[in-house]
Amino acid sequence: QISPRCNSEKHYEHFGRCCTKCDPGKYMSAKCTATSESICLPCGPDEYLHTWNEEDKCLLHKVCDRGKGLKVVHPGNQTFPRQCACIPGYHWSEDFEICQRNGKCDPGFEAENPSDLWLWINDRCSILRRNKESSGDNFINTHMSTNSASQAYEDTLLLTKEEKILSEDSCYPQGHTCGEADP
Amino acid sequence: LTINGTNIPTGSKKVNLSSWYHDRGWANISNMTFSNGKLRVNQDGFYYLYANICFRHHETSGGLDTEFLQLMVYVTKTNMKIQNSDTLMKGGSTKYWSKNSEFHFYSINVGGFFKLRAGEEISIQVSNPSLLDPAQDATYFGAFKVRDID
Amino acid sequence: LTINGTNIPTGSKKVNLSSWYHDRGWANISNMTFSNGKLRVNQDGFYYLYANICFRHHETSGGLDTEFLQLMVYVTKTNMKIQNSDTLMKGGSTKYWSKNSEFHFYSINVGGFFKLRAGEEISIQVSNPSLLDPAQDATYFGAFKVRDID
Amino acid sequence: LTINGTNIPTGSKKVNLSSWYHDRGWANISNMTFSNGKLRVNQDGFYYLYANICFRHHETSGGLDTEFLQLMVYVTKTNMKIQNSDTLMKGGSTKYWSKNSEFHFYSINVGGFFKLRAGEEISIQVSNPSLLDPAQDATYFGAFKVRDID
Repeated sequence: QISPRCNSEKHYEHFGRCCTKCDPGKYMSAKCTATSESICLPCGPDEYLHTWNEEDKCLLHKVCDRGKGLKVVHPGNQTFPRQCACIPGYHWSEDFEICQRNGKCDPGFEAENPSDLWLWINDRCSILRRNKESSGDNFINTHMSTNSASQAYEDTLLLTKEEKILSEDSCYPQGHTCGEADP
Repeated sequence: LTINGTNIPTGSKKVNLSSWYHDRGWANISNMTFSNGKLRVNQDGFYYLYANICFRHHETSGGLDTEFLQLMVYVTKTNMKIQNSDTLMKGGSTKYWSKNSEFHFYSINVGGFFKLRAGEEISIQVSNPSLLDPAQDATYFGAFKVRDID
Repeated sequence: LTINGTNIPTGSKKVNLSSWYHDRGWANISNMTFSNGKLRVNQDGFYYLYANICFRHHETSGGLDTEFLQLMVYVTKTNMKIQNSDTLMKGGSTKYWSKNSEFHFYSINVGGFFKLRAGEEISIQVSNPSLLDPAQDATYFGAFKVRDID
Repeated sequence: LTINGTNIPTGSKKVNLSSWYHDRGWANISNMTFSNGKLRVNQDGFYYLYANICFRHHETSGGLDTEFLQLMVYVTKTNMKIQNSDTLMKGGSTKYWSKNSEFHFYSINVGGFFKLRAGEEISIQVSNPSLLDPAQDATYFGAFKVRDID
């Protein structure tokens, strides 16, 4: 049981002492001793640590592999992991860790309510009732009737299991993609 | 650890395989703990991790959803201290499993040498779990400690 | 142990591969015995077993019996005391090797960590032995002891 | 060692892969030296060598030169004293990657137990380097010493 003063988010107990962890962006090259504090060194190029830690090594930024249809959305830095996204026309498939081509909606879907926004999850085009949960297994959407792509993006929150933002590869009449997938 | 054939998830989505035998047949475990479907490291050290996953489909199991499949395994490490999960190893293949063939089979093997810390957990994810071969000589994974961390 | 390329069975049926070099080229053996085509365990312990098997076909070897193949390896443990043989590991794939292609190649790798007792024997079976790649860097198997049994 | 994704050769010819991380992410090294793209043995001993190589192609990368590919990995040992290089292990497969498919993926795993001498060097060659998956969980190789030479 760590004593109250040695709060576990920024401190750790070592040899009975309450020592300071390394702050985000640094790794612990040496733990504290009876007479010295922890030694923290900055993460190297292409590495990061996003939290206070006792790690002896930083994490490596993932590769936004163009060979899987990915591009860099946020390069990441010593405290924040790199973010990738699929290039337009593709959406991230968590199952196979690749960018899958957005399927085409059948013409019938597009003509029926051209002004509405059809949200299309993975490879199924589905019409969503107003504020109804979508047919996807764990995605929650609200159905907006709107004409402007950017407004739809801001107002619609797409949650996946890992709290990532999933692109709205919507079936606009012009087939324009308004959001970015974040694998 | 060998797959518990009686408790394999269905579907083709990527799933976490959490139902393994750790004490039956070829499965054995020591100095590590198996709980909540994950293999937990008890001692810091350098470990060799490996996994062998077999997928199969017999025509008597009904048609496949698609003939174009991607059969994959991911071996993941979870570090609770920094709330981080990352894939250590992945393997697999895209496959064209023709509907005209009676039987299809494909095995993946991955292995690698990793520094692991006490408290870290190893887990297995696969795509297309319903195609998994449930035999103990087909679908299994494990780890053994090679030496301490200097 | 590496395959003895001069003594590979023919045909496509599953056969026992018993002809291996244990002292030539990359092959080496210690604390285990190779006899009657099987690798015998001399000391109880936890061993890491592995096998790498390569299959190939060149058009100059004449046509294949069929374009639909199942290329497999089985690593088997025989326990003479209880007169029992069981497969420890298996791997492979169904394959469509088109007659129009000049050359086909496919390799399988399996590996796993097993508790073995003195006297038990490890052997290798494959399907389609006539397609085996006889090179020492292609078709080989082995085992090394990781630690004693507690 | 894990592939340095920023420095992968192009083309489809067999090439030597010399750009690896040895200290970042999952990569680690001790008692061996990484220099000139090769892993040098510092201590005589029996080592377990392994390599995992993933190939992938996405339609957005443009068309493949051919739909008929041979995706291979070769693990080679170089003995400077006798100016000799030999393949210890090879693996891979001929593949038909149809132009109609959006995405293709294939992984190879090889592993084996070898006697290595101080000064000898291990290197990796692959075919079709431009198809290599640059992720650290996809393309990596390594070695660990199991025991001394008696």
